[in-house]
Amino acid sequence: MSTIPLSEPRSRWWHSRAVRRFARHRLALIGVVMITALTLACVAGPWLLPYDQLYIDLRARFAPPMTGQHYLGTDPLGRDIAARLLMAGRTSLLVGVCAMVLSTLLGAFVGVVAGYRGGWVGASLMRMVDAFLAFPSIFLVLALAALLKPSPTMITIIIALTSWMEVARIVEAEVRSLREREFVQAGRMLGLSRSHIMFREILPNAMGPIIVAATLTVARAILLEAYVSFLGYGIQPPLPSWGNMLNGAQQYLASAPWLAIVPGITITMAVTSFNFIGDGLRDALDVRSGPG
Amino acid sequence: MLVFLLNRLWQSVILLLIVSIIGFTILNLMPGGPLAQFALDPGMTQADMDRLAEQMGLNRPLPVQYFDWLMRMLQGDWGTSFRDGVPVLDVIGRHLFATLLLMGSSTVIAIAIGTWIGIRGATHRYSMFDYSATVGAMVALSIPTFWFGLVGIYVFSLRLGWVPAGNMYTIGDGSVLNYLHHLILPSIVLSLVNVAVWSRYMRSATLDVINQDFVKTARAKGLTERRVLMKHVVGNALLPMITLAGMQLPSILGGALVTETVFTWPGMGRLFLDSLGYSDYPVVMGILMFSAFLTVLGNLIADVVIAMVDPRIRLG
Amino acid sequence: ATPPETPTGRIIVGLSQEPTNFNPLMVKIEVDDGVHFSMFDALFRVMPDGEIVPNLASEVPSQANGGISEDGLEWRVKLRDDVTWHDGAPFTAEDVKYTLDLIVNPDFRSWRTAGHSLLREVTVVSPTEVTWRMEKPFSPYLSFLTETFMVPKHILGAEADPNTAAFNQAPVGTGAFKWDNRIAGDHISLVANPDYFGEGPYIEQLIFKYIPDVTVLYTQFKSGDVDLLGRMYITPDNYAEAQTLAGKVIKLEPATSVETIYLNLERPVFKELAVREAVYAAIDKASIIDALYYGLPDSVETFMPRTSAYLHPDLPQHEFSLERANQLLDEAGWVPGSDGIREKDGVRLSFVNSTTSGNHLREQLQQFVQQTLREAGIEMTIENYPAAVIWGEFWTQSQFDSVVVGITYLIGSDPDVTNRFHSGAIIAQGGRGSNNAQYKNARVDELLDEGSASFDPERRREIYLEVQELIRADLPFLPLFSDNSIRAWKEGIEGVVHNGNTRTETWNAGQWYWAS
Amino acid sequence: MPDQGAQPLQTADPAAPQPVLSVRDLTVSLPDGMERAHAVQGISFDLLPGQILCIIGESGSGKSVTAHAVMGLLPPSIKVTEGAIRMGGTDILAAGAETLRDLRGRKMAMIFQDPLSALNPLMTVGAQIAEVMMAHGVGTPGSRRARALELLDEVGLPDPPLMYRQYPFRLSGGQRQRVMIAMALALETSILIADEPTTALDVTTQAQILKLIRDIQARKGMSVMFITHDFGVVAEIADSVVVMEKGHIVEQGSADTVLRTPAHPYTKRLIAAVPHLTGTDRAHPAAAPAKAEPLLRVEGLVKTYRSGSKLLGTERVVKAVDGVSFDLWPGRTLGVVGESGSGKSSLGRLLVKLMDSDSGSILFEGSDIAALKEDRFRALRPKIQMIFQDPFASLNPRSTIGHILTVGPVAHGVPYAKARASAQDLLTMVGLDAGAFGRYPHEFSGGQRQRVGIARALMFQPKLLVADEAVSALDVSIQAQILELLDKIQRETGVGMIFITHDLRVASQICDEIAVMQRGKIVESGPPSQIFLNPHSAYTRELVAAIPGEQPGS
Ligand SMILES: Nc1ncnc2c1ncn2[C@@H]1O[C@H](COP(=O)(O)OP(=O)(O)OP(=O)(O)O)[C@@H](O)[C@H]1O
Ligand SMILES: Nc1ncnc2c1ncn2[C@@H]1O[C@H](COP(=O)(O)OP(=O)(O)OP(=O)(O)O)[C@@H](O)[C@H]1O
Ligand SMILES: [Mg+2]
Ligand SMILES: [Mg+2]
Repeated sequence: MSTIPLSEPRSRWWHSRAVRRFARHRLALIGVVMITALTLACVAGPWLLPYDQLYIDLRARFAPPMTGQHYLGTDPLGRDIAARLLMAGRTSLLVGVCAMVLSTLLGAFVGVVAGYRGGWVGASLMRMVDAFLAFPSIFLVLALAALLKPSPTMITIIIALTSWMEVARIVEAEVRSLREREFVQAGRMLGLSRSHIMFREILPNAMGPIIVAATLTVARAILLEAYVSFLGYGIQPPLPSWGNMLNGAQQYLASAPWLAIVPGITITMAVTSFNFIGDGLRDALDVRSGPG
Repeated sequence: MLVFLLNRLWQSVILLLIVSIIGFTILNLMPGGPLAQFALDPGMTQADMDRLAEQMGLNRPLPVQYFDWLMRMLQGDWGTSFRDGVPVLDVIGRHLFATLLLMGSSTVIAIAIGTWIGIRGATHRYSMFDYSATVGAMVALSIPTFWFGLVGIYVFSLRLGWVPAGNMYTIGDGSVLNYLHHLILPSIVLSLVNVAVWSRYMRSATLDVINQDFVKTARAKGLTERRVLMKHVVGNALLPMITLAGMQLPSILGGALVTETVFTWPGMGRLFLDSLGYSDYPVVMGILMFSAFLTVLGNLIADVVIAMVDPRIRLG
Repeated sequence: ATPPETPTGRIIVGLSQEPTNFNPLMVKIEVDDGVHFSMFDALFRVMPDGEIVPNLASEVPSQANGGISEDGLEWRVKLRDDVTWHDGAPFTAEDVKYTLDLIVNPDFRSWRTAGHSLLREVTVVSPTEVTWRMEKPFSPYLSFLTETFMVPKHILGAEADPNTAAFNQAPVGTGAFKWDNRIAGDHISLVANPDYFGEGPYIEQLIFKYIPDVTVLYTQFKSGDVDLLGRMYITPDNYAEAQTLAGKVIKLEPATSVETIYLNLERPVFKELAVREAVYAAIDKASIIDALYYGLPDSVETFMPRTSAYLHPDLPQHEFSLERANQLLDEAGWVPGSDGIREKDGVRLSFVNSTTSGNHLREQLQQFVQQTLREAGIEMTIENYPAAVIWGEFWTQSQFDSVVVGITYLIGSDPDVTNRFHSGAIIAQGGRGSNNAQYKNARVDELLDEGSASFDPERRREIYLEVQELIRADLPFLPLFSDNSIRAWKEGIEGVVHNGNTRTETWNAGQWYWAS
Repeated sequence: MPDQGAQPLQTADPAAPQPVLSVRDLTVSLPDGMERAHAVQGISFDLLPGQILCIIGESGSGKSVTAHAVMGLLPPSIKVTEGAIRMGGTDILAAGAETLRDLRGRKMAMIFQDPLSALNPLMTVGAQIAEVMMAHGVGTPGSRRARALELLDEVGLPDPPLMYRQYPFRLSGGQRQRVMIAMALALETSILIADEPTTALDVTTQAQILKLIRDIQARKGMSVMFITHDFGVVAEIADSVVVMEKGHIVEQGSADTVLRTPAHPYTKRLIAAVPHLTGTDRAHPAAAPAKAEPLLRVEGLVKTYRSGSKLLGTERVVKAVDGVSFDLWPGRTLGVVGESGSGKSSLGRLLVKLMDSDSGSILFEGSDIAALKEDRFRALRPKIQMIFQDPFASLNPRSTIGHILTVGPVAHGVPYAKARASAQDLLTMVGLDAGAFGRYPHEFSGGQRQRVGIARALMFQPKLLVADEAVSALDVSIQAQILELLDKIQRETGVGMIFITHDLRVASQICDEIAVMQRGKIVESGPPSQIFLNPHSAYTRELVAAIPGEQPGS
């Protein structure tokens, strides 16, 4: 019989089974490693490369990858793509992650509260969601972008504000079903406060769709940032972002395909890593799915 | 049920009203305006601009313009387009068919394939199939639709010549076959992202259900694995999908924008963006109202269907 | 090749904007012109070399032939008698009067009223003759009339409100093509008018196809879905590839618009001529043209189109020289600050440059200029906006520091630019016009006033040459280059002629035909 | 180590029938971190044709795991590491998915221990029963429906056509359990595995079910593997008995031998712990100070469930609680017994306000809580606790036991360390290992989950405890331990208890007063002596007469 030392105030979260399960999840680890590597490269990389991301050299335009020290080639202005890619990563990753966090938090919050409370609180929250959904997202993006002063923070907020509704609705439906379950009643019997029941008891049971929504949002945010920038409301030239590198490559689809392939692969890598982490989290939290 | 519907009805009316006010305000606050398109015309003087603003009623105070719009709307008059003088309802009607055709077919493809991939991915978790589906979905999500469209056209149309390079039909040929031929590539391209989205949600939802005890019961009954999956697992996993499907309805208005552009498909997405670009207020407002209506309807249907499928959920 | 006996075949013109307005008098944009030129006729026609020839009129009025009085105020126009509307009704002077009156009707949402608003007493003398008086002599009006299409009085005049008339959705003109139908958001179809009074038409059907994206437009041209490329044509980066396409004709045609860095002269930094000159000197035009624009455009020093008879051939030529730029600024007292950006009296030599966002070539240009300016101690930051935003108040009310913009300065072929450079045309200062640079030069004002009142070609030439010199010296905008648009059509289409004096490539579609 | 008694009876007699099911040296290992490495270790037994084999044993001894292993339905985290299971000629452990599928439902059927989570929440119970037949291509939709209705009737559910259309969550615990039974009996398989099939059933219904199983067995020669802890049932139906403890078979043999002359000390202990009907009233040593005011006074409580739609003709109106009134004094226990579906759980839920009553008042310590708003009532919640009838459904599947136990007190201001200490104490008191603290609900056996539920309710020191079938899933020795615990706590803290049970022997032991419910009404109430020896109402008499294995007053 194992006894747990009573002196320990609260079992540390990193000792929890979920963390251990996560740490054993091969894909999740790959994801974490890839994202960490990417982040590190974006933070430190630009200093290590021989070229400045802004330095224009028209004689060197459209150099294919592995030309001299242009490992990933150059863009139409002869700038080093590797340097730009890493600089761009700072913005894109930040925007992607922050937008994901914001929209997921907001969506999950509204969804849980609306689903659990029901009644007029739920109805008003859900009609608010409807109101946001009622506007086609381009309209929301354009409107918000036009009315706010553009900056990376604003883009993040704009993207978050236009993508939280999906989470909210899915979570709301899920919670409406969960709130009738007996373990929730047990929570009420214990006299847990409403917010405790909503966020500590019910929310973990609705994590599946939330995690999916979060990983989808990362990808959308990275691309949406490019779209907003393309419209002139986002990151202005000469600063790069992954999305606008990809956008700018449109014209050169046939003549300089690496312009698209390089950022395309990078975005896919980042998004896939987040997804792997998401899968890992999902599995770690889904205590029934496999070995403890 | 009746009480629920009545409640929803008045909530929706208020919602539509709010949406219209917000939409109208934002629209008018956005820089530009209907006359901006003439700004680079060397022959247009400020006098011309002022005259046009006056004629189009744009120089009245916003609340006045809004109430004018609202009153007409309540009488069923959606106004006429600034751009081509056609009644807004006609404008929407003319583009609706194209969009319904495209969105309809691609949504069907996306739901069918996405759901299938999701279920299979969950039941064969961490198999080769699951890995490929995951990475495939991520690629679909990471690469803008525009790219898929262009590459698709490049490969399947310019190189292989299998499908047309765009357009809804060949001018002068209105046969169903012609439409279908033109529909193949755009609907596939458009469905890519949705397949990815659906497959991810479905996979997760299936995993949430697959270890529950009642699935064990179903197996204990000796049901075929197929029926266990389809009836017991998927039946329960589909609940969040219904919500997702309900949200697809309003997306017919803006969801296909990029695909419509790449494939020159004369649908609602283009119309909306063009109208927005030209600040064609009556049309934009019309589309907004239509979109709000579809949102309300889509979500209402989803809620009712969920309540029908899941007896634990009470409408209200 | 010779044109066929009877109209045969179909030509699909691909456009990157959608024509939506079919009443040629109502407020419209360039792309609408394509349809109007094909369906309607004006009194006169302007030819590619700038010559104005009769169209519905039987001769071009001038002081020489007595069509215009000596003081330039009385005009008399004689009309053809063999013209019918598409519905068979004859075209008469009544239609001309109706048209000219309608344009200035305060309830009608008409397009440009400049020039038309000077008309007094439009009188129908006979079915083939119409006269009017002008409030003041205004020589550019003849050129304006080449884009003023006549509308049928018997149809439009019968409608209660011409703004919402059914005519606007199914127009009736006198032109080479008749209205067929329109699929909104997709295409407009016109069919041959067999009773056309002029040359042509030789094709059965003319289709304007809306393809919103230039890349897609080009793709559909490659795939053969589009026979002839309309506006936006082929982008410079596709030129090399386009030339290798089989079965396509690719041709460079001089565009009338001039690509400039347009300055706001009321901004403190730009008030000083030395700064403007220094910035201009620090722009590596040659590299921009050769590298970024693939050597396609021509370097220019003036706003006047290269094809115009009024072009000043001997303006000082721009020379890229950072030394000169630095020297100019040093002399003017701008000294580099700690970050390398020059300063004077606490003002940083820094400005914002804007353009339509998403225009990738212009964005490349901006970034390139940004880098070279930096070497002269000038800071340029980029803030781009969507078209609707930048060309709204931001532009008209002169709220910008500087913009990259391509402007066509002339209306038709007339060299008058009062609207652009007269000090009375600054909207931000209560004027009426589009002098958004807020440029003021008394001598230029004087010359412009004289030029628009004069009907003497020789005198006018002198005037506009001097205007060009003054403006080149003052640099209210930095002229970069004038583009050569890459026109393209399928081999076999004959009769396509470029006319820089119109805004459309289909100005003479009636004379196009398929070589058989 | 398994001792002698654990070996299966080696029948030398060649004429002895071949077992339909034989389990040999079965070892099932558990994931790391559980209280022991193996759920079962080296167990062997045979199930002979037409025989009823009862498996009894300690809660958590591996009975359900064995049953699942036989069905080939072990959860993914648990693996059979050794041994063989043969059914007729088939090796279950080696069989392919299709073979197994064909056997399940047709050759062998199972009644799961936890009826609520074992039923698909989105399907009507009728459809779920009919589905078994459909799976094996039996009958037409019409005939399947008819058979399902018949089954519903046979398991004693009222108004089968209406029941057919109900969803599981609308049924009482016992009703769900009977639906499970109906499902398992649908095809009258040759092997029936019943995992505590009657824990939620009152004695009359239980008798009816046992008779039904007997009938089918007699008719079809069905072999039954019956897991139970109810010695009354064992005595009544078992042909042979297997006794399990901590994953081992400690004794097996014919029912008579094991029950009358138990060899293994554990078996002896078990039999000694079997509760008996006492018929004497509970003694309170220090005659409790006769407080003027009852802890709880319930008057005219009514709850009616309405579901379905009148329009579609699917309306169902159940008067679950119909004018119930009673008083409960501190330190006293009121037993609520009665028919399955009579409204006992509903009454319990009303008392702890998990559900609003339609009318009537609940005076708790003198103030009416029936009309109190949730926000105001929350502060009172620690004083009123409930042990849920369905232990698994009432535990949050994503929380560890530690969290489940401590969350309540912590939310009410108890420091975590203190809550944790008392949680661990309680876990030990209810007979769970302290390692349970970090485990999740699905990793426990049915009885263990139930004990977690008990521990949770005791984490506060409640004034009123509603225990809904709190000990029904426990083997008799642990049951006795728990009852003792409750008794001790009651004496120490003076908690008033409402003890809902169908086990009249248990009720007779610990209740001061017993209320008998039928169709929402209390038909009779009084002290045990009255209820068991001198019942007034016909229903009570019937109930007492049906207690298996033993007669009152004996
Ligand atoms: N999924 C699981 N993961 C880990 N341990 C488990 C799991 N299922 C059961 N166990 C453990 O296996 C042992 C046997 O469990 P089993 O369910 O067979 O008990 P049981 O004899 O049926 O008890 P009860 O009478 O309480 O139902 C128990 O100690 C239990 O904790
Ligand atoms: N949510 C519900 N909706 C509709 N009817 C219900 C619901 N819950 C219970 N019932 C019905 O109410 C009656 C009383 O149910 P309750 O659960 O109180 O019975 P019980 O006495 O606890 O029975 P058991 O001993 O079987 O647990 C039953 O007939 C049941 O079918
Ligand atoms: Mg068990
Ligand atoms: Mg009950």
